[in-house]
Amino acid sequence: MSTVQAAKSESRTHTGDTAGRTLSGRLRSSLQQFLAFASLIALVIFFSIASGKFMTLSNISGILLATSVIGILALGTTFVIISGGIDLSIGTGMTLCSVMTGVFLTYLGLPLIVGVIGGILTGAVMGLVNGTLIAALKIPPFIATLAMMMIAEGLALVISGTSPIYFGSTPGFTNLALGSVIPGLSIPNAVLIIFIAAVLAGVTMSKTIIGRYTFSIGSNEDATALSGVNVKKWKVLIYTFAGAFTGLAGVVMASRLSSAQPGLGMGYELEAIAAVIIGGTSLQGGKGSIIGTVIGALIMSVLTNGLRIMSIPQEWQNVAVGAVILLAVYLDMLRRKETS
Amino acid sequence: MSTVQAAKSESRTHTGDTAGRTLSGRLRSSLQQFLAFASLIALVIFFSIASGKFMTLSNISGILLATSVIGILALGTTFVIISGGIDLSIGTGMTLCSVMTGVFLTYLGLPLIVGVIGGILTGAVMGLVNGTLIAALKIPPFIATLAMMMIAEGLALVISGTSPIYFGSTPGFTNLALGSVIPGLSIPNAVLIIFIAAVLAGVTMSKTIIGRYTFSIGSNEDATALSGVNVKKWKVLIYTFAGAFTGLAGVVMASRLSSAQPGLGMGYELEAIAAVIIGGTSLQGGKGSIIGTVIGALIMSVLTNGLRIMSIPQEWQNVAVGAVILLAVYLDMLRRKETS
Amino acid sequence: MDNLLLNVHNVSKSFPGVKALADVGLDVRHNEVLALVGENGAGKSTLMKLLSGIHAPDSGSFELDGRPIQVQSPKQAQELGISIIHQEFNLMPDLTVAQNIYIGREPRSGNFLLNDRRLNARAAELFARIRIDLDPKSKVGDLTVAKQQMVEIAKALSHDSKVLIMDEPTAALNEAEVAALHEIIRNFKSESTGVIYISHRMDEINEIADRVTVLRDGGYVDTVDAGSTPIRDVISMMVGRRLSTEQRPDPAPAGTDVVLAADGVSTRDMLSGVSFELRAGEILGFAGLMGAGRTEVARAIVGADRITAGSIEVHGRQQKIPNPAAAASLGIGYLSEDRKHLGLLLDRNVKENIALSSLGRFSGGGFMKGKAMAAKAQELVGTLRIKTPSVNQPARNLSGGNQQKVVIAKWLLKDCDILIFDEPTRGIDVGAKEEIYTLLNELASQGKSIIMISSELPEVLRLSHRIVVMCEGRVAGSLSNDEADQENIMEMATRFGADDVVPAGAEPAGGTQ
Amino acid sequence: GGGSTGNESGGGDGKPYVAIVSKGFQHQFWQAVKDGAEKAAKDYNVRITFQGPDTESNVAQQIEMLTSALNKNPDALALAALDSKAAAPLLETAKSKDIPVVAFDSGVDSEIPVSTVATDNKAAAAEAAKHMAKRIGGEGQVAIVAHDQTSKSGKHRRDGFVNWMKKNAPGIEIVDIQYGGGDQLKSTDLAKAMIQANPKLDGLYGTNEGSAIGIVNAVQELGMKGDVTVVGFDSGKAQLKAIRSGLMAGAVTQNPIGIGYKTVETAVKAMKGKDVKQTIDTGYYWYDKENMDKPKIAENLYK
Ligand SMILES: Nc1ncnc2c1ncn2[C@@H]1O[C@H](COP(=O)(O)OP(=O)(O)OP(=O)(O)O)[C@@H](O)[C@H]1O
Ligand SMILES: Nc1ncnc2c1ncn2[C@@H]1O[C@H](COP(=O)(O)OP(=O)(O)OP(=O)(O)O)[C@@H](O)[C@H]1O
Ligand SMILES: [Mg+2]
Ligand SMILES: [Mg+2]
Repeated sequence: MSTVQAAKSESRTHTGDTAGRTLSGRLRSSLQQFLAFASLIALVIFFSIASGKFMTLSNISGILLATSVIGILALGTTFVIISGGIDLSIGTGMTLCSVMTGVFLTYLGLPLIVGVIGGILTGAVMGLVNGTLIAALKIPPFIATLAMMMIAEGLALVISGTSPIYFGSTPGFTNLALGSVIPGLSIPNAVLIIFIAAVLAGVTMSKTIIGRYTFSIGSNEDATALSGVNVKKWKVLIYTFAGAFTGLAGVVMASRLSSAQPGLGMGYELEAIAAVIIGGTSLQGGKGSIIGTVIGALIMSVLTNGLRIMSIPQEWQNVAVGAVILLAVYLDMLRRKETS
Repeated sequence: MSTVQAAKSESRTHTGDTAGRTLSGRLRSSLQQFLAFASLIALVIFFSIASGKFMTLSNISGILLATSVIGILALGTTFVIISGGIDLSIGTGMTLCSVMTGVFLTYLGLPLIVGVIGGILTGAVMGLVNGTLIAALKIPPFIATLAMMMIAEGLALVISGTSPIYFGSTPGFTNLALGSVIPGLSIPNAVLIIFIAAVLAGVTMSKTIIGRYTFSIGSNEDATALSGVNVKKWKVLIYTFAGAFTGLAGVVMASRLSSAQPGLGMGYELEAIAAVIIGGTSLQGGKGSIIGTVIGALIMSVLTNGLRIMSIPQEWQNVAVGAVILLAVYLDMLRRKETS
Repeated sequence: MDNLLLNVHNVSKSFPGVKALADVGLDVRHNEVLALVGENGAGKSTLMKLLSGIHAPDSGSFELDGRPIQVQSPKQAQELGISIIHQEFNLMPDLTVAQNIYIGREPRSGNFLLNDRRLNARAAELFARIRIDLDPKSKVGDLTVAKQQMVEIAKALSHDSKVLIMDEPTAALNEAEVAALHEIIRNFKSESTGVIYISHRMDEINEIADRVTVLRDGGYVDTVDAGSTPIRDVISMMVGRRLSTEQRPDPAPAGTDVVLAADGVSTRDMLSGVSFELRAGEILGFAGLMGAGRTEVARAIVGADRITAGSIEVHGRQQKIPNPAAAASLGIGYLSEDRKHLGLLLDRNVKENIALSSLGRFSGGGFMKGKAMAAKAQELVGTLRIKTPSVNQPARNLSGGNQQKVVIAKWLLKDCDILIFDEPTRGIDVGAKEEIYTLLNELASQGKSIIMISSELPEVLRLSHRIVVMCEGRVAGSLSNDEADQENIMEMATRFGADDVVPAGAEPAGGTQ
Repeated sequence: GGGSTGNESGGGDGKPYVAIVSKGFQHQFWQAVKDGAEKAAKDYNVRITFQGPDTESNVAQQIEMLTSALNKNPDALALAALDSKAAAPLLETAKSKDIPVVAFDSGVDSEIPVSTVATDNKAAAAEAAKHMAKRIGGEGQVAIVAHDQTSKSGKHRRDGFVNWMKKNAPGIEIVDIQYGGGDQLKSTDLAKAMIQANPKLDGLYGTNEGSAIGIVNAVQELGMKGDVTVVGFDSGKAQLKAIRSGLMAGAVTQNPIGIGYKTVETAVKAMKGKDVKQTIDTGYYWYDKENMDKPKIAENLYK
């Protein structure tokens, strides 16, 4: 098949927003979700067969827990990417948010809730800055957020004095991620949190005005502006909204490690972005879905966990992950050509 | 000035390729080069005043040496980015090329020149694979090269058995980067190599058919294809060509460290891409220049070196680098609005 | 005059290297359609961009209902009651039709929640009111150029505005759709509203316009009464000379040997069993309603779309054509109907756009022969009279029609034996059209074969030796030039009772006389 | 705190200047080394800068740091080489500039350094192995969460442990070795997966603070306190707490503060031309609930 057509069909298909679509469109896209989900299932089945240790309740909840941080980051970034942007600052930014949470709770001894909200707001503020740099000062998203990545990394070290901040003074904090509000069922709260976050993100994406403009700006920024939409304002909003997720990820991370670790974060952004793209969101903007991102994140963590359970040597794990990602995305492509 | 116009003018300006331009255009763009160059000069002047140790011959040649690896990587990536793609595999890919050079020279004891060419070809082959995944299998560049990044990282570890490979058996190899063919002047060869590489890249970009197609494809792939251009073929060529630079970078790196270090490379891709974008190349594709990339790479390494020479505490260095990048790019933006 | 709706006083605007408008003025009365005509690059779109707040004028002033206004932004233009259909689409391909039309004005429940049911209902009402056949829920990116144009029109009409500006709304439409659009406009204009209507299709002028304002080279020429002024006078005002527009030329007789033969060609989306033959030195016209599948036929032949059944013979030999590159190497070139997305490199300069298909010819040992390339481009800019400060001007900065000429130049340079032109004269002024017609005839007489897809029946009738009429992705029939006329073509084009045909009562418009 | 050593004036003030290029920066271990160095700097009234690459495998970054350090013409240079062969050309430069070089943390196989202030990672890891073997009674399954696959200290802390077991505890099987980059979160998920994969696991060994804490988190999250013996490396608040609470059996600590202090001390001596000991072993100590409060031990532990 020809370059053009492929390029077209690729660029045409897979609008993840569940808002009004043609019947065929709706069928197609739900089919895609289903099939993307299928390749996740395939992985799960494979690992279950490969190792009896994989399909245990505690390992599954382990996988979900491992998905939480990257997953929450990916949720926010989905908005940024669909709007045609990118955010490289989420990795170290998340760390800065953990550190600030530590500052609020341990240094300033503020109440738990304040610390949590403070951490989330820190993320939102970073998003606000990113958005302003990009929308108002017209700095390309890649470079603006790359700079923010470095700044956040530095600030996290400076503020924490390059040593971890512990939450001894707020014992409740650790339960935030690791406790379990549902009695009986041993699902850690972090899993609940990402689930709620995903629902929130999904609804925002498909049912609210901010989601609509996310798609519109990503699809054709100039045309959106010509239609009288205040693109500048909405872009800033989108980055701020996404930033709040970075903040949440930072809080969950800190709670899980019951400490803010200033040294972490670098590299998490690529994992999160990978999850988003494996989930079928296009870096060209205008196309994507939250459910896709969730599936993408799960594929990533199932893969890592499974390979570890099989105790594949580390160096081969990278090779395997790379290969599987290629395969998954390639099948996805084939499928879209079919369904388109 | 309305959003639209702003958006437009941003997306319009700064066609860096030196091929034919209107007089005003030529003036403008050379002005841009000049001014981008100016902000580099500004940095140099600042650091010279800030620290007497900066403007010494040995430090300058140190800076140029430090630019060599990232710079060579950035040169290749410029082609990929102008063609509308991206290559995240250059960092670990470079490492894989160092390791292969080690295999050729140390394990197989082949002659120097063979090892060098072997290393470069390794890069070209990786590029060929990337190009095929992207052009033929239609896998998005970001995800294809992300996967290759992991695969290359793994393979480098596997092939080297996770330990460095030394070049004891080929003593000449180290001189490749650190020796100095120009007697008297103590400029290390690595600097000569990147200079030659830059000229080669610049000529290819502006004077050859591959450069022409690089811009066309990046500017509008569908239209290029419908014009009867075999886009698939040319994309593969572009990635392969770029891959050769990754190979060269790997060889220089190995020679510089007189060893192939399987553990490094991750993160270099971001630095290289940053250099490219600071140099005024747009991630949207279709716009950019080699000279810009060279300047971008120099800005990066002058910055890092200068801050170290000034003994700025390490945690503050990141903050400073980020801030300066923002400033530089912002001024660049302003200027383009002026000149456009 | 007291009953002026919109008044423009000596407006000037220049761009780097170009004076687009110099002291231009015009006025629109209530309840009138003012046609704005002029050659490609005369300054029409620029003037409209000033009115809609995209560019700011260097000098001059506007009055709306006698009150002086300043238009800083598109949003403000809307608020003032000025809505515009731009010459180039401004749509979000990934959004649905309804989402596109009401972007920025979405019906909400509460502050943030969207109410897409109301949105689609509102769109449906709109379509019913203005009698446009569109599905509010279909994704704009999947629509044909023609349907996308309809979306733009619906969008402009959805703001109930005072002044409605239409910059070549019919360029992508065929006769029936044009008639429908005129109906819409007549319903729109009222005691409180007026329309500025830009078109290169002269037949429309006396169809729809009350008065005509003529621009030439960024300057104001005159405003005349549409009814009482013969078209040819308007034209000569536009081009500054008289044009002899003969009704039907007698093109050199086509050869007999078949150079291209399609046999039962089908595609998954659209075509079923399309067969036809193209002879050496022949101009084969393709007529049909929007969405009939003419573009698809072209795309299928050059390998841009996959063929699911049937075969293609080139010069008597069966060929597999996987992609346009292969087609090009067989000497088949395709000029797309969608110049912005599938024709031009907007950010690259005129020279590179013209040379794009022929780069091989301008390179030796991989190196470009820049001078030769520039020279050839310069030559074609001359022949086609492309209005541009230089061959180094980015294509984006050219006027719509001149952009179209650049795409044509690209294929003239490539020098194919078989040329498929999809809407080649879209957006091109009358004078230039005549030149392109002559050009096509020359090519044919040189023995080249041309497939000419056009939504302008008069054009098809004028140029084609034979005419293939398509309907619903099938060939409804083919007519020789002398047996063909608008009526029997329209009859064939609707043969299979196409459901997306625009309401009857829209009688096809007359040809150029 | 952070930037205290950064001397913004970038030279000039009369104090002699010692440039320290370490193997790392962000890890607590290296921060402790830095603290020791700063203390010595105060005591001997010299100015120091302390820099280290982001990861212990980023040899190239360390070479850049070394290069710019040399270009500052320090009165002495202290280097914890990630790869001494890679650093060799620069050591030559130092020699030609008569800048005395002190090697620290791990040796530099080269004639140039006037002295080496180091501890033997392999032996320290063996010590950890010894105690692990004792705790699990000489037989069973053990797994390792290591912090780095390519760096020398990463390898030595792994191999020292493995080799001791091979030699002295045939009953103990090392079932899995994986690498978490010292990233606590990654190490946690890593350790959990290992425990899932090897339910009969008796012991887990972490090769640095991050790895050890990762294991501790894993054990906690899986509610397996007491089911597995956890042995760690280095110290740090969290690790000390885990040992007190019995989550960890104990850990091996080197003497980072001592390393930092002795390094600067030796450098000062060297720059003043006094003769210095060829090698200064700063040693390592096993510590656990019982002995961790003894001053001899406590002084080696950082928080
Ligand atoms: N953004 C721009 N930059 C530079 N020149 C421009 C720009 N926009 C328009 N021009 C120039 O201004 C002149 C008028 O352009 P305009 O689009 O108004 O012509 P037009 O009357 O609409 O022609 P057409 O009938 O082909 O659409 C042309 O010469 C064009 O090249
Ligand atoms: N560029 C394109 N790529 C893919 N499919 C297309 C394209 N253009 C049109 N189509 C599809 O082909 C069908 C027929 O549209 P097409 O444009 O071929 O009809 P047409 O006869 O050329 O009418 P017109 O060109 O006047 O719109 C449409 O339903 C549309 O979905
Ligand atoms: Mg126009
Ligand atoms: Mg068509």
